[in-house]
Amino acid sequence: MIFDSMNEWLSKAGYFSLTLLIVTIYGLFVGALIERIIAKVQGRIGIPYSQPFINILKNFFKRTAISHGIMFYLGPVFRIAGGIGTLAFIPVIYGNEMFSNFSTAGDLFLVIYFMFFGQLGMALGAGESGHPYSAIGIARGLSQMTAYEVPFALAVISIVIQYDTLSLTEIVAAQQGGWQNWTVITNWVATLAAMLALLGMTGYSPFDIFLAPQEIPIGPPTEFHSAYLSLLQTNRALFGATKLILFMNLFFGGATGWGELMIKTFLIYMVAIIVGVAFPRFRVDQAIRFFFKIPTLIGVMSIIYAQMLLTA
Amino acid sequence: MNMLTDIPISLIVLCSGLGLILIGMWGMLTQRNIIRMIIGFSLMDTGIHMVMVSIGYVTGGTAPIINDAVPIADAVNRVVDPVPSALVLTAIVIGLGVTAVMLAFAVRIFKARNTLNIDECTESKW
Amino acid sequence: MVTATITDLLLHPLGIYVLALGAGFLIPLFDRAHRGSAILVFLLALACMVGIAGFNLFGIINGATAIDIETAGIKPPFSINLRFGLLEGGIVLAVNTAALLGAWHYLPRLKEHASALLLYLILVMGINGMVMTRDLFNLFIFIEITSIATYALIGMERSGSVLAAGFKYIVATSIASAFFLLGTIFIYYQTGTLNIDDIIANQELISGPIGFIATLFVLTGLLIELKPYPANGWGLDVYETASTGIASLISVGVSAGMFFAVYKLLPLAGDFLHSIAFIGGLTFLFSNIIGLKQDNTKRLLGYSSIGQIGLLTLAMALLAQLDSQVDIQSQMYLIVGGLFVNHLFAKAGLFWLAGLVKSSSIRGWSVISKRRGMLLLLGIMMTALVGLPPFPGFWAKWELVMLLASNDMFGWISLILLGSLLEAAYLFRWFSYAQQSVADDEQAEIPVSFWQPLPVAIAVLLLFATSYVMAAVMQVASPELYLPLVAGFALWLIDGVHGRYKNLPMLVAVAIGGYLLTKDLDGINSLFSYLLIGGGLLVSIAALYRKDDRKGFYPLLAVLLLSLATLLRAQSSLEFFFSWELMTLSSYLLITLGRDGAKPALSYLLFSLGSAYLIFAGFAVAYGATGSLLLSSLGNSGESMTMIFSLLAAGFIIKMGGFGFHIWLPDAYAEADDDFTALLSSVVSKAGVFGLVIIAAQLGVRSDIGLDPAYVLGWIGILTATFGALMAVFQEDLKRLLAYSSMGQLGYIVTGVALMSHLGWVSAMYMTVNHFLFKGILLLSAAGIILRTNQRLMYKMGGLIKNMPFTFTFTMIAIIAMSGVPPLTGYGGKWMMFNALMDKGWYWIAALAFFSSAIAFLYMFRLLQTVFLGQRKLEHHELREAPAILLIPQGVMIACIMVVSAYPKLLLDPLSAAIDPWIANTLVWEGTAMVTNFGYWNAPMIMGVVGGVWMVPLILLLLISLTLKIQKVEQFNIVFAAERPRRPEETHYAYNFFAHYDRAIGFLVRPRATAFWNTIVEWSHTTASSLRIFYNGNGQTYALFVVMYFVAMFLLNGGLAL
Amino acid sequence: MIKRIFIFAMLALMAMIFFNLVANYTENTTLSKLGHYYADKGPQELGAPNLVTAVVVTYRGLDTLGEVTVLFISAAGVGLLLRRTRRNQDDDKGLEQGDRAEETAGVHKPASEIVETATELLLPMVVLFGVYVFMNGHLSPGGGFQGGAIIASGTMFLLLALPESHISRLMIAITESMSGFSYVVVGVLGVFLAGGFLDNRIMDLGTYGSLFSAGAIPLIYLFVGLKVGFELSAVLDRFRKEDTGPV
Amino acid sequence: MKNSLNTDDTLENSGLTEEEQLLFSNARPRAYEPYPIKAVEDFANWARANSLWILAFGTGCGAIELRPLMTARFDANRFGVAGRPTPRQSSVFIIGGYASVKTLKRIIRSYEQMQGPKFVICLGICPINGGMYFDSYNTINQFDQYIPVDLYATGCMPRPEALVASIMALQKKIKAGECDGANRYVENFDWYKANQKKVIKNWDMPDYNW
Repeated sequence: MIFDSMNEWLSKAGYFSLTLLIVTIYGLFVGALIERIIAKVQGRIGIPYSQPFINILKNFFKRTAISHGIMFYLGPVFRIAGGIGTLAFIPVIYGNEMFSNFSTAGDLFLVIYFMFFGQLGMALGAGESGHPYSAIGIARGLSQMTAYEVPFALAVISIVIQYDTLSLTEIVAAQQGGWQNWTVITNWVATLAAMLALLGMTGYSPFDIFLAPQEIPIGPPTEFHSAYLSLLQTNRALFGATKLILFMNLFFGGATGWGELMIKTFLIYMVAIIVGVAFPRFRVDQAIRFFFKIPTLIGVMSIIYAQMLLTA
Repeated sequence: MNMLTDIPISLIVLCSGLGLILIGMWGMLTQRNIIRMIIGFSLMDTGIHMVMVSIGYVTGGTAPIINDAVPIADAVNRVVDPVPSALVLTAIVIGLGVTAVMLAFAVRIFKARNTLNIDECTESKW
Repeated sequence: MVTATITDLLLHPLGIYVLALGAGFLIPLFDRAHRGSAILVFLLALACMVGIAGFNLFGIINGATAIDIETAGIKPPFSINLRFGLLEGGIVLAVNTAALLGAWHYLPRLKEHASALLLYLILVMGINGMVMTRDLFNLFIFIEITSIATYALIGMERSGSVLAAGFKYIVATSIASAFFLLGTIFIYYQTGTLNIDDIIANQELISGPIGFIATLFVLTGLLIELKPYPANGWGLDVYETASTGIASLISVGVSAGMFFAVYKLLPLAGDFLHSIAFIGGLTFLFSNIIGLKQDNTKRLLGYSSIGQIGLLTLAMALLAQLDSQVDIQSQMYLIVGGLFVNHLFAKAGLFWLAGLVKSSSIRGWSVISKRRGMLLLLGIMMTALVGLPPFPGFWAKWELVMLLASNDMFGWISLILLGSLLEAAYLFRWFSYAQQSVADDEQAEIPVSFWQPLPVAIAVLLLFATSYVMAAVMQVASPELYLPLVAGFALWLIDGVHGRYKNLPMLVAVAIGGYLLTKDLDGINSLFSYLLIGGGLLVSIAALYRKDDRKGFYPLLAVLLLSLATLLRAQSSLEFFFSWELMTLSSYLLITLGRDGAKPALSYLLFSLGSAYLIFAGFAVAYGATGSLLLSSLGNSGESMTMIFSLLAAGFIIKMGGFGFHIWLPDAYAEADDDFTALLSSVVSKAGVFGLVIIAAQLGVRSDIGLDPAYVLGWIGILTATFGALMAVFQEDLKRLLAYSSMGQLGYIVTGVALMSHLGWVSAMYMTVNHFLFKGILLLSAAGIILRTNQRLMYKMGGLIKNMPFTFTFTMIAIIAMSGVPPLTGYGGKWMMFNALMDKGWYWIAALAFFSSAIAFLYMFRLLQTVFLGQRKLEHHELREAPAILLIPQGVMIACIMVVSAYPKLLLDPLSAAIDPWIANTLVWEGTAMVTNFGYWNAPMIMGVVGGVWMVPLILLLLISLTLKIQKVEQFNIVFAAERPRRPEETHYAYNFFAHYDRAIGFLVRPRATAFWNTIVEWSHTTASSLRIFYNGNGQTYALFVVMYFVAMFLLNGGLAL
Repeated sequence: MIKRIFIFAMLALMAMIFFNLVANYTENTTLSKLGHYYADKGPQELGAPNLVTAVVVTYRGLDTLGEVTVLFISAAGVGLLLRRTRRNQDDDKGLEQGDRAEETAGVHKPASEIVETATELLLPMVVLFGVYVFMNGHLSPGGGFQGGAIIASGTMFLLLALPESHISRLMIAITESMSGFSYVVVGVLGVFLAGGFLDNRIMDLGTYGSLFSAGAIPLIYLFVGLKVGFELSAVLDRFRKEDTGPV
Repeated sequence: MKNSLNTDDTLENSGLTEEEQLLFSNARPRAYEPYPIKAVEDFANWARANSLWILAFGTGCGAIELRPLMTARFDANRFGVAGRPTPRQSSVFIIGGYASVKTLKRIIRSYEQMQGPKFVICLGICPINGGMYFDSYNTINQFDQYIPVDLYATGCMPRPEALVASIMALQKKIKAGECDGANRYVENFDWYKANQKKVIKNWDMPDYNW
């Protein structure tokens, strides 16, 4: 589909900016909320809700910065562009033209591949910082990514078989009409595989080795600070939320309104959090092997399951 | 007595010739001494010549030379086949030539290695 | 005859004998008078023998009838007669020419003794006699003349080993001639005649046990002289020890005479033909296997000789078996003659070279690495011997295999191909030793004057000439087909010029030649012509960055690129195969020019030849099924389609480095010259894709039975992609990493082709173009990096972004494109392929494709990180950017990537149009978006959105930067746990980058394929050892084998039933 | 031992094959096609009463030429193999000056007087007989080879009786070469003057049964006889010389 | 991209070998100015005060007191305090008690690598006068001779409560715009360096660790 007038482009861009704003704020807010919940579990009060916002502002207000080179400078830009772009290709609210963003540019496949964009850019930026820990962190992160990508890909193939489409809008549409139509019910095997992959994607324990503050000070962003860091932090919230929205669309029937979206994504997030607070950290090779075992097996079964659904 | 005369003369030569070939081969294959091998070869060669001669024999024939005993007109019925005789002549000379060269080799081998044992001439192999 | 004049006599074939004998008898006298005059007489006589043979053969070719020479003024069969026909003339001319050239080589030794001169002369005459005589007993005499002369010449050397070998030779051959004589006399006993024609005419008289045994005696006697396995140890010993002058004559001349003697008697062979074929095949295969384990130069040549004669015997016997079915006389001439001439000149030339080099082991041949001319001769003769184009052996093997195929003799075909492959293995192993240059002081120059290798050079020229004649006879000698060679030759003439600008004439030649060759093409071929020729030229421009002379590089490059062009325009499988082999050969030689190129090039060549032979077999099956050589008739092959498809596809897959057959690829890519690696990966590998597409179009699409192989192909492709990527992850060497990456990317393409759907093919072709673009960029960047750093190990680099910003940028864009991240081109290919896979229901392959593209991120990032990012080494601080001439082609390709990324329709429309004739178009466009059954892809829009979302944070950051004091810092200004880095080497995390990945799933990529192929090598060596236990060096054992050979023939042919 | 058993088995099998030949052999009762032709036409065509000679010299003249060649090259070969080169002398240390005196004095005991005398008496007769045999080859049993061999036996006599006797190499070489060459020339003349190569009818067939008849056969036999005789002598001579090396 | 040789802007880095000079920046640190608009500066200070990221670098025995800060009992998270493993992202450096010469070197490095504005809190007596180790050859007696200090929390050791109190005091100070230690360090850079180099003998690092 082509936009024949500048106007339409601009209005699209405007609506998307709104989506972006909401999702970013929501992402930051959920981050704080989760922190507070964890604090409650630990018997603490925890950070104020405003803390993530203050942190970002503080970093913007830093008065000095250094640069290791052009890629170091552009790394955070790539990173957040990846986040924004991913969101741009996902229809956020079902049935709402306003919030369907630029999803006409590409399908689910585009979203999945575009997720790499930011990671690659960030990796380049971190790489130029010349810090060995950054490189180690990236090496670990990328390795882990290849591992969780397997069950996720299998789950995606499974639901593509199931719904016979790659279009996110159509996948959500197929899940409308009550919770019993959600993928999590109709194709629970695929959902299970994908949720296990989500654990790896969110980077919480037990799959947080690539950040590992205790051994390789927070990994890739070790050298990033000031304004760079605030971009990264913004992206972390935004991108996290975007992934949740993607999962919601794929497996949990999407959302017809912002409220539904927030509740659903929060609950999906909670899965990762609960697992995260309950389990210790895997070594990276253990993590990789883990993903290649049970989640992959479940993913394989999900494809068989989808084929059975199709023939049934 | 009867049996013996029934056996054609050429068959006896043929058998002897073939036997000689076998003996010659035996010599070539088992005797370690190069000179003895050459003797084996000569025996084999001679055996072949005997076989050739025997093949040319025609029952009751005589030497293929036309003289008083063998008139031209009757030559066809009286003489043995001249062809094997001619061939054997050639074969003998060739055998001689080969034997000469073999002996020359034997001389040289003895000079070069001070032995005539074929088992010690195995340096080129595989 | 009564009115004959002296001139007539001298030009008559009889003159050969008169001259040889007359001169032979008189040489001792001349020698007494003056040694020089004896030599002169000797050479004159030989030259006249060549002249007479040539003159008469010329006459026969121009329509004169075969010349029958009668003696004694009596008609045969009552007198001996000789015949000089087409075949006899050819062989005599060839043998005499070889003998003359050999005399040149051998003269320094020959002229020491007048006897040697006359022996040589009479030896040659004896061979002529063996060829021409039509009398069985006379044949025996000529055999003996030849043999005795040979014995004496062998004995001329005085060392103990030569004498021992000579004696073994005498013993064995004398037993063989005893057999022959016995057989002759019994045949005479039964037929009453000695004239061969008469015997054949009265064949029915040879009957009963005596007839059987007599025939067997005669045939075995001759066959043993051809040194069949295992009764050939005596021959090998002589080859090994005798001087090369006589060894070459035994190998080519004496064997030729014996061979032709067998040929003459073939009509008598009847039921024995099977055994003869079997013996020939066995000898060919086994001696080539044993050759693998041989290091002694001359003995190696001996094995090769015996193998070649075995092949000739096999071909002759098989053709004779077919003789009753069809009239194949002309093919017989072509095949046997071609193989014969090929063997004759190539083997003789190799022996002569061996005589000049005087290195007993092939490992010592590096002494000629500096003598480019001799190396060239060596290479050419090996090429000819293996049967690669454009030499006679190639045409002959082609004809032979096609003929066998049309008679369903596939077992023999595989034997011939296997044997040829083995032969190539040991010959080119030798060549690779010869190429290894040694330090100047290590080995002295070999004292060879300009004139000494001249006979070898003439032999080579004769090979070329024969080849052209054969091609003309086969009606394939179009100038187009030979254009690559001609261009290569022309460029070779100016190769002596110093400097890099030799590249320019090469580019011009390829551009013009390529245009002429490909201008008429359409469809897929046309598309590939843009890619292969245009792309090839683009990448070749970069070759200008090398300032050294690069002897041989540009001519070979021209041959390679133009042979790609001829490949594209090939109409028949013969043309295709010709070009294919030419391409293989030229690329092999180009790889050998690389730093440590010899060894990897050898494995490249062997795998390529293996693949070529599979393709050959495939074409053969197709010819057997359709009776046509046209590529377009492949589709009519009916039931054999699956077979043909599998064979051809396997061939192309090997050439592309498919899973399991990939072990040649990294080494070859890594060790080739850097700019040539770019060409190999980005352009030459596409030849395999082209082949695959062609056969898929001809076979895969048309048939339903083609589906199963296609599915297998799809799996092979995706496994290649996955394992290629996995192995790339663990590489430390920049070029090896890119090599494995190349392998992986080609795997996707294979899968795309295997899909046999429109979308699948479009995706495959689209990826092909893309792969050209980004692999070209990456490898040219690598060339620049290696040029500057003088280093291939990535962990020894780092931080080069500061020195080489352009190279970095190009590499980065190429990597983003390759990784499939939107918005650049890679995404489109992956998207289309994924859709096509889902469409086809190949879900598992789709999943693996996902996985492998994820793995690809690992090595791609690693490449950027360890080379360009991280810590810069101290010694790299002063490096400059890569030369502009390297960057320009990259820039062009970057521009292409950008355009295609934004408007893929520009590329997809022609691709789709080219595929339309084969598969109905299923592409649906909605505006700029492509729509499939599953999803949609709007490339311009993606480009716009990504550009937009990228600009927003950038502007934001720039604004903030205005208020900040950003300090540019140096590489050690990093947080280092409150310490300071000491050395860049310690601080650059680069070595064993994915150690953890290795711990996790590294077990998948343990070099099993390498181990497998090593086992194969080991196994063949073990086989070779056990096959050669018969050659224990004992003369009596050899003699025993000769006897056993006869007995075995007797038993095998049912002798017990008599 | 295994090898010996193997050899025995092989020879046994060979014997079995030979037995097959013998068992199926029947003696000829008539001449073969060729034999018949030669016996029938030979005397008229060639004028040689000795059919074997006719076959040897003319019908299968090429064989004979080859045969002569074989002998020639084996003599040359033996000469080549047993030659004394400077290199060879270096090998044979202790024989610094390879002079004839030592060679001939060598290890041979001089022959007894009886033998010497007998040789002196018989030698001319032996040679004469040899000449007779080859000159009458076309009439009676015998021929060039036989005659040549007889002449060579004379040489053998000489060498046994007078080991020191010196045979002129030059003479041998000239005779050898010239007789061989002449044979070829005679053969070639056949092309011009008669039916073909080696045709004996270049000269008048003469009176049937007389000495100078049967065309060129006596001439050819002359050359062959000389050549064979001298070649065999040369071979003997060469072996003798070589045999005097150090032991 | 070499730094210019202007002596005003560059440092000598005489502690480094010639080779190493290539690898470290020799730029002289520069002071930063507050935002020209007062309200913006105040807002920025508020944000800075409420997001105090402490460098997780325990320099002395007092570091043990930092740990309880994050526990349920004290929960410094409430005040926007968080630990940061890298100086680049930290804004507060808590000197945990006595500093030996060896540690001082690391403290200087880490401090210089933090981005301004940055704050230093000293724990205990030792940074003030050496405390019970005052006569050791190896103890820094007067810490603010080497690094500008914003706040002292005295005692031996001060309890976590005291630490919380000092953080709150620091927040107040920041909000008031009184914490300009980073700028002071830049302005008196040569003095600080001279002091540092006086005690640190093996000065194998650049003069300013960017």
